[in-house]
Amino acid sequence: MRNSRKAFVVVVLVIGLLAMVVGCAAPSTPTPTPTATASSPTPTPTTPPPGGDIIIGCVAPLTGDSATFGKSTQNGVQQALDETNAKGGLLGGRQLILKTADDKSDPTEGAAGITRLIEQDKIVAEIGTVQSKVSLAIAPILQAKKIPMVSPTSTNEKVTLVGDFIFRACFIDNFQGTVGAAFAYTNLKVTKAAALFDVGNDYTKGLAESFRDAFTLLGGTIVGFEAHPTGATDFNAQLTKLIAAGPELLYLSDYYNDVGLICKQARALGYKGYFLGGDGWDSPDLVKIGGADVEGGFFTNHFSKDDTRPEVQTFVKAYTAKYGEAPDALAALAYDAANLMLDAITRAGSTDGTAIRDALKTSNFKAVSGTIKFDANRNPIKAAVIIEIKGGQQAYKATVAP
Amino acid sequence: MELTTFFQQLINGLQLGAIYALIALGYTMVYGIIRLINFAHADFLMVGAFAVYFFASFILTLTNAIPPIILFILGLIVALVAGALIAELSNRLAYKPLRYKPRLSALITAVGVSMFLEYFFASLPFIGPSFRAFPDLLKPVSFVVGGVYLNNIQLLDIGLAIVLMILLTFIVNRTMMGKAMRAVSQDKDAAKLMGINVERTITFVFLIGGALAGAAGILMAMTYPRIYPNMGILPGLKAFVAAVLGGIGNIPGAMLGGFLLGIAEIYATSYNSLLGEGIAFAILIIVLLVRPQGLLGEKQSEKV
Amino acid sequence: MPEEKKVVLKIDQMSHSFGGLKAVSNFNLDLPEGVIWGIIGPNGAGKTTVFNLVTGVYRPSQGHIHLLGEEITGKKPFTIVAKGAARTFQNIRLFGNIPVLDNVRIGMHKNYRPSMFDCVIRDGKFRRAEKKMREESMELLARFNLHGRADEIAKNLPYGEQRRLEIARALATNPKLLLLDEPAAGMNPNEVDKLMEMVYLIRDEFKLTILLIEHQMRFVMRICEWIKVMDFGETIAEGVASQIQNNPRVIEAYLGKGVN
Amino acid sequence: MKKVWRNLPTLRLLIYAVALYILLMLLSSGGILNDYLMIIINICLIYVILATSLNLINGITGLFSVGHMGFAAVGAYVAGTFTTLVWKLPNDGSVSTTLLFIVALVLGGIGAAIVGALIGMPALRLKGDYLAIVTLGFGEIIRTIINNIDAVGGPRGLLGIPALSSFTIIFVATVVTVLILRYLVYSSHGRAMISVREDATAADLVGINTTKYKVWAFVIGAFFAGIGGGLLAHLIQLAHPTQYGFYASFLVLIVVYIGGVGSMTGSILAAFVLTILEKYLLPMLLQWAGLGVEWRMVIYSLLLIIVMIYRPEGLMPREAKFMIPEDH
Repeated sequence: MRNSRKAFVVVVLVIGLLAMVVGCAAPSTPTPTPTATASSPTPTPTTPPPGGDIIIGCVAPLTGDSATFGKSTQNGVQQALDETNAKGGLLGGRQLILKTADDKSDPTEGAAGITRLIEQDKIVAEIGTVQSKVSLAIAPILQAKKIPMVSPTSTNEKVTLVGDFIFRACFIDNFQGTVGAAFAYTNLKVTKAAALFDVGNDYTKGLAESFRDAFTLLGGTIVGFEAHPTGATDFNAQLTKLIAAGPELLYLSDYYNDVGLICKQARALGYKGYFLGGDGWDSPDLVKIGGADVEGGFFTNHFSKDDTRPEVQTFVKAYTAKYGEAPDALAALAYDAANLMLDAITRAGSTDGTAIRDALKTSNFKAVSGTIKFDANRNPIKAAVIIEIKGGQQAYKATVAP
Repeated sequence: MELTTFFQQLINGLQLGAIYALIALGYTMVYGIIRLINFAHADFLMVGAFAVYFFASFILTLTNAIPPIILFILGLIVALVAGALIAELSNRLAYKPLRYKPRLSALITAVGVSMFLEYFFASLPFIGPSFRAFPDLLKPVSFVVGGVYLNNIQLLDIGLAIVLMILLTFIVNRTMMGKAMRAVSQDKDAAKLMGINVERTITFVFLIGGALAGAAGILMAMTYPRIYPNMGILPGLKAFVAAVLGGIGNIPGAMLGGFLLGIAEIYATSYNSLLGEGIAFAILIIVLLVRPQGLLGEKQSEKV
Repeated sequence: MPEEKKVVLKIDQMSHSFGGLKAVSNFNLDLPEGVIWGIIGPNGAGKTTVFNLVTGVYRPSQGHIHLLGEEITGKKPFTIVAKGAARTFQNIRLFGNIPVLDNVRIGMHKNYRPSMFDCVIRDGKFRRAEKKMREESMELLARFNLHGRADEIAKNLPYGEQRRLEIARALATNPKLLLLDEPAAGMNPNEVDKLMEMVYLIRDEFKLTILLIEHQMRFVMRICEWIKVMDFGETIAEGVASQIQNNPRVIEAYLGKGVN
Repeated sequence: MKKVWRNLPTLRLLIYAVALYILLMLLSSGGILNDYLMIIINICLIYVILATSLNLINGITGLFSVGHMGFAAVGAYVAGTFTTLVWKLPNDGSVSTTLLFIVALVLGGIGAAIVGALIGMPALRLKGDYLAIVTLGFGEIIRTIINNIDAVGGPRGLLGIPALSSFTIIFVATVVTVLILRYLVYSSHGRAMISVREDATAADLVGINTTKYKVWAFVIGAFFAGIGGGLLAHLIQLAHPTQYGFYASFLVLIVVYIGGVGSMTGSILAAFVLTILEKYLLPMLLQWAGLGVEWRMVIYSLLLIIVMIYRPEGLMPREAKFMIPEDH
């Protein structure tokens, strides 16, 4: 009897506690009813923050398998905010504050995290998140609340189709594969290629598929198309099979950490041909893990660190100084996504979501990854570059316009 | 499948199997004695790998003049010690208080220890979640035999797995400590009455199990030179499956299960890489349905 | 001429071996209704194996078993229970962590079976079944002087009460044949006497036929109307108590061969 | 009056539930419980469904399943596919969306139950750790299969699921699940399942068809896990294979064992405590302490170990009175 009471009392107490804490934390902000239908004319929020700090949200996978990508993303956003703050902030000196939430690469966590940022921290804009599956879970929430979001790296086409408040800073799935295929066929004069990708990761799968399709369309032959499970370390089975089919080029759409191992194992199995991949390669750790075996590999990217444009040089220098390592593609894209958002806030002249959205739509921003404009589906229109690994460094090879 | 490809895949399978077998040995060892599925075992492996990483990086910043073989042996010692220490620490702090409690609470604690180690390492500023390149302790040397590519690290993996299994079998079957271990595994209380120091025996088991994890850690890091806090999860899971496949608690069984799973996975993957993992699990299920006690496990006939 | 009694359990030429070891060979039995018979023999003679074969725990490698005229050889244990054979165990096997009442009610489950759906919607069928089950269980517990213990956790009962509860649970299945595996194990002479009374009582009250295995000679010799003696899986003798007591093979089996 | 109160636990349970519902609704519409807290409460409730249904398999029947999220995945995908397909049809408003959603959930549950029956089969031959590994393997196989079906999105996940999981529906589903499981456990069928846990051989020998009950435990447990999965998918509007891996299954297992294995009250309590701790209290605490969010799971796992050491039987090893029906 006593036990039963206790149980119930505990549950009620916990909930009561929650209510109290929230009551204190958010005293007098009238919350708009969450079930506001889209058809009713939505009044512009009546409470534009009376000056003070501007809160920017960032949901990212900070723990779990993709934590390192989340970390880079967070660093990139922080870098952008710090630079702007150092220049005196936005909208007449208001400072930018970054609030992060960990999504653990789990859509459910992402949904909880973004609502926390919206409700508790009152973010005016969201930069994130890394993976499309999580972005797809948080995008509807932001759309309903009319808070703009720029995802740095979610490549799935569906993400920005959720609504007109959702933007992205990266290419969509098929662009890089197409560029890679064209480069392989016309520049490297390769006719037989094979691909290896992560079956559990939609980004790498999408890239590999678009490479396959584009390469075949150009007249090349795909002699092998193999998958590996997420988190695998041993790729010998797939590589042995692929190499036996005699490809002149291996398309590796994975992230740098897998690519390093794959290249090593492929060379150990006697493979002599080219390696080609996507922006997942862009990390100083690629060469550390893959060593001499990634030498001569090519990948498509958003920008080259050799690029003399001031945006690139300042960013690379400042980031390296701050975090002790050169930025990878995720950091660069997060930096761009944040700067796109800050630029839009400046142009909108307010922190009102709808105004920021409208400003974002007309972006024409000189970002690290090129000058970014958005198309009708809020995808960036920008060029890709081809990078070669030469002497353990990234070397600019070519630019491919969309 | 061509013959060279077939043999190449066999070598690939043996290499992967050796890694699984090494991890499975530690799983089975601890399970055999205290019936605990020590989920944290895979993380002891990670701790061992990181210990060697920091050790080797430190040595290599001092001097490049150390012969690789010496560096490897020193690294192996560091791995063994680090693995043993973290295993015993977990035993002391987390498992010992639950020794005579329901078996499954110890299991959940093991899951907790596993999560803790992973997240803790990923949160530590000087480790973090990122992937690190593991330095080459031994220079990789490849050679070709009849069209099949081999390398020294593969041979080291396979050789060390077999040596450690033999050593372990010897310890368990031929030494006083082994006798004590077998007694404890049969009946803790009876063993105590026979004058066996049960806690000391269990400590010994954890030290050995942890050292094995450390050994697996350094070998895995050398074979797949990329380390990160979650590196143990997937191979750990597979190794656990291998241990069960061989008959959990049975040392040669762990070895056999490891190699079989490795080979099965490689051939399944080369047959269809999309389903490779699923096929490996399906094989496991079928084997267990035919032999519920695992391949080398003893049939537990129930006394009525 | 005595009245021809119905045979409850009929075993013909039953054999079973574990690996190469013959645990039971050529076992025969015609158990008439209403009797109390016993099987004795030294440790490892195969007595419990006979029980396990009859109740379907093992499948005999040879021979046939009929329960109330129906073949049950190789049937699953729960079907054999449904056909009217119940048993207890040498080392008491209660459902230790649940109340005494539930132990008995589980035994009764096979007699009253409202569907899962009935249970979930708590309809009349369910309520009637539960009511009857509870009443009958309490009655049964009262029979064994355990009604005061109905809500206690089974494993907390003292040894003697656990033994009684096990018998009660077996009786809950409403059997015709009761197999008792060493019911007097661990009891003092006083308790054994009480047990004996109880065995007679339940035999008459529940119209049972009883087959028991026992180590305690005193108990067996006094209670069993007919005794079979087993050694190394073979039946080496059978008869009434006095015949058994003087049978040289039996003495040999228990005491070993003399020096001479 | 007091006597009636004590003797009618079901009424009590329902009153508690209704009171909780009204309280939460009031707090929510009053703006005190914002969307963030509501989503956490929704997740808590879904965890209650997942944990109590796993408890039927592991706690009541004494089997050892560690692939529970595999069932949830089937439920999520079946229900999600159904609603996404139906939502593409023209709807003149004549069919209630709630009704359609219930149909979808039940279909998802049935799909999961069928898979549960398949997985229950090996349970007949395997015990303990061996059974665990097989359920784990099955869970991974389910995930691999989903990953390879492009019709449901493969690794991209099943997208565009309508947002149908309102707080009310989740709450009602949770209460119904708990009521059904509770009525089942406290019936002769439930006792039969418990006898399998206590001593399967002895159960067999008092006339319990242990085979049947092992499979039923999996079927029923899987059914409700499927419902939980369906609710989750319609809450976050997508279903993704990575949500249903072995790691996710472990999290449900943790809820069951922290709560107290075999105790439905424990599962309910732990589902709330752990979810609120992980998703609300810890992030807040860390923010207050100025630590990075990555430390959340470090503290969480540490607490897990500490709770297990000091309460190895779980927080609520015994069933609360209001969880035991009056007619038991």
